[in-house]
Amino acid sequence: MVDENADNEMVDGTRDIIEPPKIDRTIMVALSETFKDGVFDVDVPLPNRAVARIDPGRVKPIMQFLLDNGFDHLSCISGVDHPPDKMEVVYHVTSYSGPLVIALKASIPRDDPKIDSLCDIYWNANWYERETYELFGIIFNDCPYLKVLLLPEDMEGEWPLRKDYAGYPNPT
Amino acid sequence: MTHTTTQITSPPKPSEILLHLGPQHPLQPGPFLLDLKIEGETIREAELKIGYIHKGMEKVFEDRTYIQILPLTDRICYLASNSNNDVYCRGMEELLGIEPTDRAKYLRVLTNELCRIQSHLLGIGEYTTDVGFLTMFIYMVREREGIVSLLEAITGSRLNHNYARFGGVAHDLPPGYKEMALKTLGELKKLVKSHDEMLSSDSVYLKRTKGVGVLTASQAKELGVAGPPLRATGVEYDLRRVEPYLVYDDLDFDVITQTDGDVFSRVKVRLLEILESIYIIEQVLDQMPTGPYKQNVMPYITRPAPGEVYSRIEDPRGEMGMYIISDGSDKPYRFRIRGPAFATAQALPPLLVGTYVADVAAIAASMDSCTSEVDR
Amino acid sequence: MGIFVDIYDAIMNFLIFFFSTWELAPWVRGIVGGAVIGGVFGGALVMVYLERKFLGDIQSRIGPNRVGGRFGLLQLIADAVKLFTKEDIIPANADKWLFIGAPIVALTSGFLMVAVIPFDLLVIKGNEYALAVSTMDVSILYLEAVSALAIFGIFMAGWGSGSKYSLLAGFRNIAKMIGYEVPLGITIISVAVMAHSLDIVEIVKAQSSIWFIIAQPMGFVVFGIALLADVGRIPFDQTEAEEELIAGWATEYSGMRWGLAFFAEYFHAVVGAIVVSLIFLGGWNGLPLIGNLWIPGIFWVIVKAIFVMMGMIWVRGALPRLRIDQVSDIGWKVLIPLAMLNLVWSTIIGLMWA
Amino acid sequence: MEIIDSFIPVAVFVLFGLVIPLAIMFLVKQLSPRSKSPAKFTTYESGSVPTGSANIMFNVEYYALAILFVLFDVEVLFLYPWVTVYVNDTVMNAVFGFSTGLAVFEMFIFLLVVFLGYVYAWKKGVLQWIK
Repeated sequence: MVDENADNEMVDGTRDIIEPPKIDRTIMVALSETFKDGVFDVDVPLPNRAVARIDPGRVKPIMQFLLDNGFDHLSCISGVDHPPDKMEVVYHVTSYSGPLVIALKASIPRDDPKIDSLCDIYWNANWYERETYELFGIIFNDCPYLKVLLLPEDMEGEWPLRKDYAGYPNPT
Repeated sequence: MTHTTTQITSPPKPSEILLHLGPQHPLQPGPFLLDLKIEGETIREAELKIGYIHKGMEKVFEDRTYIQILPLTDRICYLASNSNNDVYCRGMEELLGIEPTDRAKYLRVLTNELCRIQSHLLGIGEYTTDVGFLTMFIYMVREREGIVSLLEAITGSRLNHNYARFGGVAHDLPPGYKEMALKTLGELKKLVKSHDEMLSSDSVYLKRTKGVGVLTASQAKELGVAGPPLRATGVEYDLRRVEPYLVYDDLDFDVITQTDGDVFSRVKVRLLEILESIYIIEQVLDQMPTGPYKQNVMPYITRPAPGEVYSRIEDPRGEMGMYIISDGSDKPYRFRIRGPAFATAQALPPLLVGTYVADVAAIAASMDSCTSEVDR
Repeated sequence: MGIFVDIYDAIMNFLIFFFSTWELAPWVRGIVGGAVIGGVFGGALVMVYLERKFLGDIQSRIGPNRVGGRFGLLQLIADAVKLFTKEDIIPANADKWLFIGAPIVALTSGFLMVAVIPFDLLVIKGNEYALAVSTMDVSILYLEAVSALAIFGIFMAGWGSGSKYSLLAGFRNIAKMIGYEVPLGITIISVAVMAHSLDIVEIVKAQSSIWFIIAQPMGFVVFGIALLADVGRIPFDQTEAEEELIAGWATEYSGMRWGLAFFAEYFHAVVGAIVVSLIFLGGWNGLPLIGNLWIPGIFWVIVKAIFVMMGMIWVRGALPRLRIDQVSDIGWKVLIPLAMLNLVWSTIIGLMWA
Repeated sequence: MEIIDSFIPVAVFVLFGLVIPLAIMFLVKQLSPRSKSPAKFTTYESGSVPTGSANIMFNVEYYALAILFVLFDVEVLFLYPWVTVYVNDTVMNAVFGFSTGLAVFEMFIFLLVVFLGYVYAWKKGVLQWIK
């Protein structure tokens, strides 16, 4: 580990020489301590995987905390539909220096699915959020270009990956 | 990096033109639309529009049984079909609580690495033809034939291999495979070395590739790319090393990195990774244990317990992840595919801003994005 | 071998006698000289075939092998039939006359170049007759002038097509050529300096003892690179870079109209190869030290031109394409100083010879 | 032979250049099929519908290069007549009273001046492709 980082610093001279944070499961303890009522149901099913539920209103500070603690790679954002009353946004956050993948789940109401955008924190959240938006209708506040990405433009408003989607054309 | 670099924000000035590259353009591996606002030969703004071959795989998978999904994972990206099989099967094995046999693990490593070699060969070939070097493309495709034949000998098919199974693999090795593979790979090693030499000494090629489309390590991390484009910046991030799956723990290999992060380095990483994969395969063929190649019990109607799994693999293009949620039925409740090409495609427009029109082909091809997988 | 030379000379004697006594000789010479156009056209066909086969060998593939037997000899005929029977489309927002005129200009430029190319020098009763459609004192200057017409052809196509790719290609062409016409001109002067004449016949005659490639190798390199740029072949085919601009200036051309433009390109390449063989490789002078070996001079010219063509194809197989700013850089920052240096060098050598 | 004699074949070749392509195109018109559809007559832009006109005000980013090109070409034009006479003492002496060495020397001076201008242009960054 140490050697690898030394190499990296030689490569990119502009980076500050800071010992990168240790990527292990203690982050989950730190996370639940820092955000007392924001993170709950912490579970570590496998050595490399950790799962937790988070308060959808506090997703941005939680992600900022993770980024500051070395989890610099947002792997994926997925939407999950749980009819009749809620939806989940699942964030898979990991790091470029360790194997731990943290899955954070934010439950939001199904009739008003809104959550803050992560584009300011993780640059690559943009497309994942757009994809989740067009497939589930989850609105990401402040996402810079929240419009359809994969679907044809006239399919906006269809939300095809919702469980009650009956097929195109299905005006909702 | 700001998000404005991914969009065309204003209409073109009188001296600028809005040029559409796509959905049918010779540089593209598959259909996508790259809108460029150019002034003279310089790109001012770029925007990537995808979705021309959106197949709705995530929705389709929710309506298929677990076994039926398996062949469809091939079709996510035909150049990485073994990796996709493997990542899906490992996810399912986790959900089902079974473990592949030892021999199956080695066989999967073998096919994964062969798959990586043929994908890299085609990636480099496509890349070289995009800088106008048709000769190298044809050489690369010629070399790829041998590898595809090796894969065919194991899996029975040349493109969509569909080899991994829950708890094992589909077939055992054919007799005499080791000698055949070592012969082909030995020749390939020599050829790749000579191609590497050719590319590293061709002055016109160097002019076209050195210092073009440069990503620094911190930029690459910010853009969220993985795989060869990231390793070309010097970051030693390879899931085979970071999160050793199958038997990569027992194998000796180096994570290939380059330092410049430019187009040349990305291609160089792929070339050297081919050699490294050959080295891995030689070890695999040596160490392969005897024994069954699959579990005896093969559940045709698979009903995993409710739960969820996120399994990932080092694809030829980077980090391939599958997020499977099971509700206890024979079909997945939610199936999410996190493709590496999706991440690299997203990182393409910021790289293009400020470069020349002629470099679009070089940069886009050096990211080795697979449109089929981007659109899924 | 001697008998062939005799027959050849007899035919040529007859022709020269025939022309020199006819009152309308220049006109008739022009019309009969159309055969030379046909000959160079055949050369272009040979080059296309050679390119497919030889490039195929370089790239370890076979090339055409179905139409016309094992060697695909009739592939070109099949292509021509295809081109003749394809629909001709002029885009709606193209500038129609520019669009139609462009291939004509490019092709005419090639034809005009052929007019002054001497293929052999016949000595009959002490008089020297150059085997050329037209002889003039300033043929090399004329050659350079009419070859530059093709640039207009390409720009007309680029601008007139009304397509953005074509437009970019047209501008690239201009940017490229203003960088390469100058070294081309200067190297031609350095050749003329050694021959003390602007007549190609004189230039070839001056090489009877030593080829100019040996006397000024740097000039040959500069001329070769500039010629590659002039005929727009890899690594200088930015104007029709497939992966960037689809087909560049030819994007909107279809069917035989594209075929004409395509042949104009190969026509230029063939004429370029002949010019190289004339002004650097000794033309009809055979090999140095060995001499003509009783082979008529015209065959030497053709053989040398074929070697130059193979060189062009080889370069195409071995190199990627340069970027347009690098092309401009090479032209202005490398070739022009080298060409000027070569001019000084050849002037000094020329003085020493004189 | 008069000069005009040299150019009569050239004029014939110009006629060839006009007639052959037109004749070929006429032949093609007889042979080729025709089917009109509006989409066929759009310009090709990789399968997208073109936006905006292609005939734009192009930034002439190599304007200075073009001027420099004209200068160099004029220089080359000066050299053309010079190559035929620089060794021929009689002509040079009769017209200018120069000997060979002097003509060469003068042309070198001329080349040097041009070269200095070229170096100046290079240093000023004119030869740089504008990004």
